Amino acid sequence: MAIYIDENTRVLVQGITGNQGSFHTAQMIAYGTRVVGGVSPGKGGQVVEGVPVYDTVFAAMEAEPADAGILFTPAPYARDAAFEAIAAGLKLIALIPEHISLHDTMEICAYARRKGVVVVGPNTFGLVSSGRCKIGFMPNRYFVPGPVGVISRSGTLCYEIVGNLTNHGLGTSTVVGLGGDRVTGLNFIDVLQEFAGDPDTGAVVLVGEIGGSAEEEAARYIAASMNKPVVAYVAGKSAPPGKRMGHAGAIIERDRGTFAGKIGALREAGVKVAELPSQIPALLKAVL
Amino acid sequence: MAIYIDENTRVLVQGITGNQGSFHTAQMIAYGTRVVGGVSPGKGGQVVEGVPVYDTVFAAMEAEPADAGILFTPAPYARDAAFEAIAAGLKLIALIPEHISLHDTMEICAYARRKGVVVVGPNTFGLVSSGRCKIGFMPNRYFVPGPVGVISRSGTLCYEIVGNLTNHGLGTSTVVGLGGDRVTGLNFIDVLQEFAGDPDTGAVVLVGEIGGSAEEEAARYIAASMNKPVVAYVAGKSAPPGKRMGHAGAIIERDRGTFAGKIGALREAGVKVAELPSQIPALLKAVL
Amino acid sequence: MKLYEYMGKKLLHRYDLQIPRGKVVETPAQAAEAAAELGEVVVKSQVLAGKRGKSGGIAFAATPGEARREAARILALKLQGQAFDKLLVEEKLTIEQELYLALTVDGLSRCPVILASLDGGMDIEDVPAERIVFWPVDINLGLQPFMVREICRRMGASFELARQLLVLLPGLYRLFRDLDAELVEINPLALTPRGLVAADAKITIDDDALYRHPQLPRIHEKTDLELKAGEMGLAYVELGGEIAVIANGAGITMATLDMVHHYGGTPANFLDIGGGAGVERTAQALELLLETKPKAVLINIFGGITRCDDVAKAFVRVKENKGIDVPVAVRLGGTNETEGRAILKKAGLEVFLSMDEAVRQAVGLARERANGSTVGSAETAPQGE
Amino acid sequence: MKLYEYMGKKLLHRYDLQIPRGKVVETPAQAAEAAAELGEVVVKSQVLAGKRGKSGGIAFAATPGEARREAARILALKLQGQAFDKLLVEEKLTIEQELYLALTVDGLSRCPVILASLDGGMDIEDVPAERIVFWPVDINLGLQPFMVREICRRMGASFELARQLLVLLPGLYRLFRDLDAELVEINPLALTPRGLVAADAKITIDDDALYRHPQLPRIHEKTDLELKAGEMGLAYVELGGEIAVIANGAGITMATLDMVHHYGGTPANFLDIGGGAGVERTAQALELLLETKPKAVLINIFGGITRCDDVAKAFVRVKENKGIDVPVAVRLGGTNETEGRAILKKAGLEVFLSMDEAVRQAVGLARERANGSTVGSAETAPQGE
Repeated sequence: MAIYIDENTRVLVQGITGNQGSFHTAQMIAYGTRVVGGVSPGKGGQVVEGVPVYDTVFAAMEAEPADAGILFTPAPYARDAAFEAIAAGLKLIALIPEHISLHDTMEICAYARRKGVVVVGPNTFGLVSSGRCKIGFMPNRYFVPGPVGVISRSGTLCYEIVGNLTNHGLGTSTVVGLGGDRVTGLNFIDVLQEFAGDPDTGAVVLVGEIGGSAEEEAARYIAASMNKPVVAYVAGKSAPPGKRMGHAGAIIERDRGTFAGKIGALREAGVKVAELPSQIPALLKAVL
Repeated sequence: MAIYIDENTRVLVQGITGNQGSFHTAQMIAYGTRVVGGVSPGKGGQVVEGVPVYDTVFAAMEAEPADAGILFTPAPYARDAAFEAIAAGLKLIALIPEHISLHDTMEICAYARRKGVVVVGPNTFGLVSSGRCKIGFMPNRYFVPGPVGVISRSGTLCYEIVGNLTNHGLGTSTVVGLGGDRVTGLNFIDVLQEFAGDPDTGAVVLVGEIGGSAEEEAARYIAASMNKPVVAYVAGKSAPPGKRMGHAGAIIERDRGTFAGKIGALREAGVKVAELPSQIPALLKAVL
Repeated sequence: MKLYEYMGKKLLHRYDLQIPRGKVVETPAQAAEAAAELGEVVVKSQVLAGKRGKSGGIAFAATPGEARREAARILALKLQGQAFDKLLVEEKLTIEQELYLALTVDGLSRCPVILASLDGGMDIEDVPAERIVFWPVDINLGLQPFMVREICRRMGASFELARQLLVLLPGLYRLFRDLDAELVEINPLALTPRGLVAADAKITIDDDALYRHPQLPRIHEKTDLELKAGEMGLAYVELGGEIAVIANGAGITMATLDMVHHYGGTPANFLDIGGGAGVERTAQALELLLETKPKAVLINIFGGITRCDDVAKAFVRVKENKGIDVPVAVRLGGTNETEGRAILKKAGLEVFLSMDEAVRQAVGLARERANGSTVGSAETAPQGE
Repeated sequence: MKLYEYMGKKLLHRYDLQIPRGKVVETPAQAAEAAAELGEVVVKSQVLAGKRGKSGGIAFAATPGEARREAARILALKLQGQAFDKLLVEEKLTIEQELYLALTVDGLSRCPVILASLDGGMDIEDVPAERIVFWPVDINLGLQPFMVREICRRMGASFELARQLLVLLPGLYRLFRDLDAELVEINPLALTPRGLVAADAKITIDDDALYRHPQLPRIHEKTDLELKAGEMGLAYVELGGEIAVIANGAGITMATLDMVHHYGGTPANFLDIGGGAGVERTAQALELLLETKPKAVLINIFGGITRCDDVAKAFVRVKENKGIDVPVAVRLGGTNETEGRAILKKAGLEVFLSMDEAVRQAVGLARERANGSTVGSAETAPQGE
């Protein structure tokens, strides 16, 4: 069993004719992902990396229904593309672009929730069901099957950590990039719940950052409900204070958002916290 | 078993301090309806017909949760009141006012659908589970328990018909006023589906009107799926042609909307059609 | 509320749609003047009736002189019984293709719906359904670019047409939502050398939303009597028969008319006093009907939110203040019917319990009256049940 | 992008909120002039730093002379290191009560959220949570009147306050949505004899939405170097340490800084070249860092969307074009890492596979450099694994 996606997931690539879109379509196919179609308005009829291109998502779905989508369109067009994917019936969409405006993201999330669609990102590397299906742009070779579920707010840091796991003979079940923006479709808790019910996952690595209160919320959930060991790393111990949203940010976050607060909350919830990314494999081996 | 509402339904009256609101609150209570609260902004703390009044629906729900609401507010404020009822967690709302704008009604219906709330009306007399619960302003005494389910687009014409039934010893299970507007929350099919699964209902009376295509849609459903006899009356045989929505109306309705078309579709679906309201009891007795 | 073509076009223009260059005129001389400025023109009667073209209400004119003659001819017309005093004189467009575009409200899906076709023009109603794209718009989302792209694909629009519609349709949708329209219809939407131009405009605003659009003009399609009734909050339509009908609720009023026909009579009107009419409104309704000099009056009230005693009181007030010299048949049922009957009984009027009986009585009374008899007036009550 | 108070107030005014009468000035003389017109005034530094009041950046003045003196004093200040050149001179309000009102984006509920309290003013962060109403707004519905009524009830607002907030809050929400705000905060929202007045205004616009708001001013809080980096599409923050750091991705960049600290070094900067940086952008990033004269450079790339060969090519280009005379430690992993390593090897640079090793190396190089040694420059590659 896998969570979110597996070897049967049919994937549609929005923005397939762009540089990123075409390059990573090839990479995904190389990984084994079933890419069934691509969309690029005005370029219907073309073929990219062996994949047929359509003018609209509806046209693509008429030709061959897809389950999940990945979006490589420039940020200003991402809202419309995401709306289209949701309206046309995709059940999961990975929003790759950086710099999608906050209000656009809020609108995408609201529409997706209404239609029961899972949104990964925005500003994410995507997600991968190791050895089965990759929807994203992470480097293929580090994502080999194994018992570790990974959830990360950051991209490259996640590769770093998964690369370390691989070097230590630890494979991954599913790796989910939540995305680095202030508002994202999935949060730690959503994915932790999925991992809790996934027999393929024996332990979870949570890769956090300073800012926001996602790690504290995750800690609360772990303390109350998580049935599997969790190892965490939080980046930003020495980072300069980020921009705060006036008093409002302070009121919402109260004492959360700091490095110390996050580490404290996670430790209190029974999470093993690594001080360096390189310590994670050892911590995992102790609990698996 | 009853559909939509029953003797346990806790009812909230929005606009309870107005003339209509207070009068019909008393009438509903006299019928046996469990009216648990009323709402009238700025008048919280008052008591109307023995019912406590609150400033907001949220305040009323905190004091005593309600299941269903009835709305007597003036049309320009109906959208906001309906939104509030939906947001605060009511599961069914009867929109009594006439002249709610079409766009407001569309917005109410969209929000209600999103939240899984049943909207009766607008421009309706409400609905009644005979002998159990009345949410509306129809005259109490005609609505006595019995095997006939009634669905009507018109109000007074429905009383007329139910009154005839009562005079002929035929009671009603549930009577639903769809409302007389071009857009309504419930349509014939929604209620027919409920009646199909309601052991208390032996036959259904459908009271239609010229205009729109609700009767034709109902006929299609009846032909395909209805498991109980249906008797219909359609008003407007001699009415002057109503205003048409340009060619667009003609394109949408095609050959539907006319008296002859509706009668034809209903007859073809096996529905017994009455020429006068007074013929309905005899037609019903033949099928019950 | 339907808007005249020239008003509709002004609104389209405000929402960034192209419209033909043109002038609203009221005399043949002004039409000639406009034509002198515009070149070859089309002269269009500004009337709310349909089929203007087929009824001679639209004409082309190559010269100012021709424009003057056509304007004079058209201004002398009555189209479907409607007089009008304005003409729209517009440049004649060079039309490459006629599209059809409309936004209206779909009762079935309970949301705005876009209708679009490449086969616009006079015969749009005969275009097969599969050539007309029908797209319900999720009102929470509004009209999004992806919808327009998909509509264009389904229409079979060219890339260039799609490019124009991607700008035009969202503007049209904004107009529809901003102004609480029931209908915005452009037929034809003309493809010309300078792009898509709205060659006609049918816009209907929801009467129930007019209160929030004080800036819009107020247009009345009604007769004076209907107008007066409307001001009183009454839904009134003249029908030209013998029996004046008052009922409460559109459905039962229609059913009453149907029944009058069924029993061999002809209704003079449709008059729905609506839900919860009090003494005042009911009395006004009755007075209004009496002004039309019917052969008989039929009152059919089944009270819910309307109270029978209010209706009875209204009858008594009108009778005392103005007198009622036509025969009246009354049916009262529902809320406070006992009180209502008592009041009318005291006023010397018998009241029926059944609608069928009251209608039969009214038809009989009207026939007697038509035959010169005065039996059955309000003064000499008919025998009820 | 944070807006200065006076800009925020101008926007509030456009959305129908009341703001104090006032003038933006740049000299003490202008301040005196404004005070002569306004009467008793408050003089406020227009700077983006917080705690202006506590740092002396705000002063009351009863007379024009006092306003001149205070303006002169304030204009000479630097607040939290930020210079400024404008003052806002405003009428002193008669304040009966101080409310707090804010609209921001809540990551947890993924929607706009209203924060409102009757206990506004300087100490809002100390007000207990139960005295501050937190109301997430369903973005599909927008801010509806019922929400404002319920917020008012929960705040404990009087009927009169609620009446004002029913007008004010929807305007604020429209501003928030229309302008893609991340934050609109009014503290205090002052209750005065002429109603609620925004006595302060903190508005932050989402940088990622600025492209659709060309009419808004552009305000930069950054140093020249940060500004230059921003123009290149690089996320750059000066930190003042010895080791210049380039990495790709905010998370791994932070982790790299953490690790530099962990191994006893100090980072000179945070520089995230972002996802998918090509040769050009990476080269610019490197040149930018070299300008800051660090003791060592640490390049930590784990390629996904970024390709290691592009990074390597960028290094070679900079080395060939400008020369690199500081020691460099490089780690490359991920997409096209083999190609990248080969290129750097050819350029005489050894590449680490592990982040820990590269960081330790960089810390060592910087220490040697600080000690006057030149060992470990790009020319003489360190021993990698």
